[in-house]
Amino acid sequence: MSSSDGEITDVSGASDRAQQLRLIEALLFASAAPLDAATIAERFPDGADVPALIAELEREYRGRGVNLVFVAGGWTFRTAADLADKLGLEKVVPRRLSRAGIETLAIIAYHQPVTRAEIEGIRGVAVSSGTLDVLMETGWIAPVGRRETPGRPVTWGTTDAFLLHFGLADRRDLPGIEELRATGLVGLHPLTVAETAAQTLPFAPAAAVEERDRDEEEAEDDSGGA
Amino acid sequence: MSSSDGEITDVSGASDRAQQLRLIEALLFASAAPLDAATIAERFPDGADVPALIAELEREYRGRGVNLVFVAGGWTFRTAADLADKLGLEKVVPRRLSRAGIETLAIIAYHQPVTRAEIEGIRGVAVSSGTLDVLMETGWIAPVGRRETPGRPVTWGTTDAFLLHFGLADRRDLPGIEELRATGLVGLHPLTVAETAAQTLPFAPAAAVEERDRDEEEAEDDSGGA
Amino acid sequence: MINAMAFEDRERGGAPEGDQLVVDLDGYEGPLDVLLTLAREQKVDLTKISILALADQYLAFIATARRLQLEVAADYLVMAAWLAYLKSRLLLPEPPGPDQPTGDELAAMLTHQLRRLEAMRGVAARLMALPRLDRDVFGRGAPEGLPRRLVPRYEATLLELLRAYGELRQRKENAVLRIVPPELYSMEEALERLQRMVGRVPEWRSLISFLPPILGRGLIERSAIAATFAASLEMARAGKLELRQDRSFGPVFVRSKPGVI
Repeated sequence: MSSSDGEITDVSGASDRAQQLRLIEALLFASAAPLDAATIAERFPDGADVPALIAELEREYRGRGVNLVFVAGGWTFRTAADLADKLGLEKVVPRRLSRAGIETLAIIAYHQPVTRAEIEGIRGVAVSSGTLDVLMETGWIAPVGRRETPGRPVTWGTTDAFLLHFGLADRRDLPGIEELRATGLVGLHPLTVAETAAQTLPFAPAAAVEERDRDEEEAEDDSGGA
Repeated sequence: MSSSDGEITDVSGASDRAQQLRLIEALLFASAAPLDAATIAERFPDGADVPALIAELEREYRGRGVNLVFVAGGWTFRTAADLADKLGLEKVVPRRLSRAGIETLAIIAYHQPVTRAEIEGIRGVAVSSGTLDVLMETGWIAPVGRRETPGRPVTWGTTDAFLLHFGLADRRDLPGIEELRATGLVGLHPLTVAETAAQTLPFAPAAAVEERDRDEEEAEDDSGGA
Repeated sequence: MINAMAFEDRERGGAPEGDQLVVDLDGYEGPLDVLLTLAREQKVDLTKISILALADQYLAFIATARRLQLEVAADYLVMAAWLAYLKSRLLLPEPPGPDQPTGDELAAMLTHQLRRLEAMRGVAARLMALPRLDRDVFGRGAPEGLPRRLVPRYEATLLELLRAYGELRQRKENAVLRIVPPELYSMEEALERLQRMVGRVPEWRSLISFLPPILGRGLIERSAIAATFAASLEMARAGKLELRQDRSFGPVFVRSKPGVI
């Protein structure tokens, strides 16, 4: 079983060598552990130049998806190192964003660039770093700079992936608060009769006007910077 | 294999394809089980022609010590069959099957799904439960359902392990099955033939019938418990 | 009943011959196996086999076995009896009656059985001759395996995003107590507005034209008219405006007091 010279001797020199290469290739492939040249040479009683054959095989596999490498005292096939991260089968698990996550995302989308403290100011509750981590994982937000205020806090903004996912061409495509109101996504305040009138009358509550103006300015600033 | 694309770092059209080939090669080398084209295609979201790439890889490995083969519904690398004697790597000494075991395995493979009574009808002799036990132990056969006839007997079929062991692509890849189909010796109406035979031919003697019934009850218990 | 050695022998060397058959009854896998072995001895295609001759051979085989006082299992005897019956059906004229298969049909069935068993043996041999995994061919000895990575894919729709933002804003608004300003135009506002215009009105102009641009809203408009009229009286009293009304309920005209500019 181990001896193979009976068949190899009667073939021509070239195919003899090719046959020896095939055998080494098969041996190294099938072996559970790396094989050294001596172990391989045991299969070639007629004294083939095993190191030269291995070297040839090593060359042939150079640059392929599988390489012949020398590890732990022997030769073995290994998938090419540069492909390692592509081998893992990715199993996609759909996951929903938490309430805090979607609100934070919305604030970042509307107010970017916005610091964490500002997000907390708008939400009225602290933003856990876990929430930002999850949003980072989605690839929808990213740090976009620093606010030039004491402590130079990081500012957050949305990414192209965000636009892609939500089917927006541009961050300015997000509907304004008044449009949200018009579509019923923001409920009417019980005392908003005057506010509605504020669109046409100069009696608008000063605070509301100021806030809206600021939001719009910020949105414009961002898009300018992008 | 003669080409050694040592420097495949840039992504021009040709080396892009080479890179795809490398990845498929690595995937198939790394995987312990055969991979089908669909599974491989998951790695190529941009829609590479995976079947064509596999075919190219199969050609490259033809005649080498390791071949790319289609087994049990997927692609996998195997040492070349002609090197069997020279490798001397027998890893598992398969349990030597009895003649009854071999015949029963073949009948199950070619007639699946098939009941024990049908196997007996074909062999003209009772199938001892030991025979089925041994075959079950190999992992090559398994109960696959029940025949909707009186008594609802268990039907048997072959497993993926069977396909892997014998290097078969699928259950239709059995040697000679097309000729057998064409001559009516397999397929068409195995049940009818077996039943007719049971009524008119004395192939299932009384004693064997009793034994069979008892065994089948056992088999049913087994499959029910599994 | 199972005799692997006998099987191996026959696989290698073909069917055992003559006497060997008789004494080695245990080497057979049942009566059909014996029949097939005998049939092979006719050395013709199984479809052309003489069932009559086969039946005779089988009966002779059983008779020999019994003469040698070998224990012959019941199923072999049942087959012998059935073959004797088949023989009679083949030799004698067919009795009338459609329910019974004819002798030829029975013979054809037997032939089919033999052919099928032979076919199964043939493919069994071919199956076992295939290169076998881990015996003849080998998979990769040390496959790295393909790790499965769980990749979360977050899902959120634009609607959810907008609704979340809308609710957030609403929540914020609800949290602030806002006093709704009165809807009436106040005297103070009218006074302020008129005072800004004083000195720029050399000609008589309708008081109405000094109203702020109010649309609809009758109550607010009327309050504006009243407030503006009251403011004009106040300013006339302070000597900054002149008022004129040509007739009762007629329009009120106003102009800056000359010299005030």
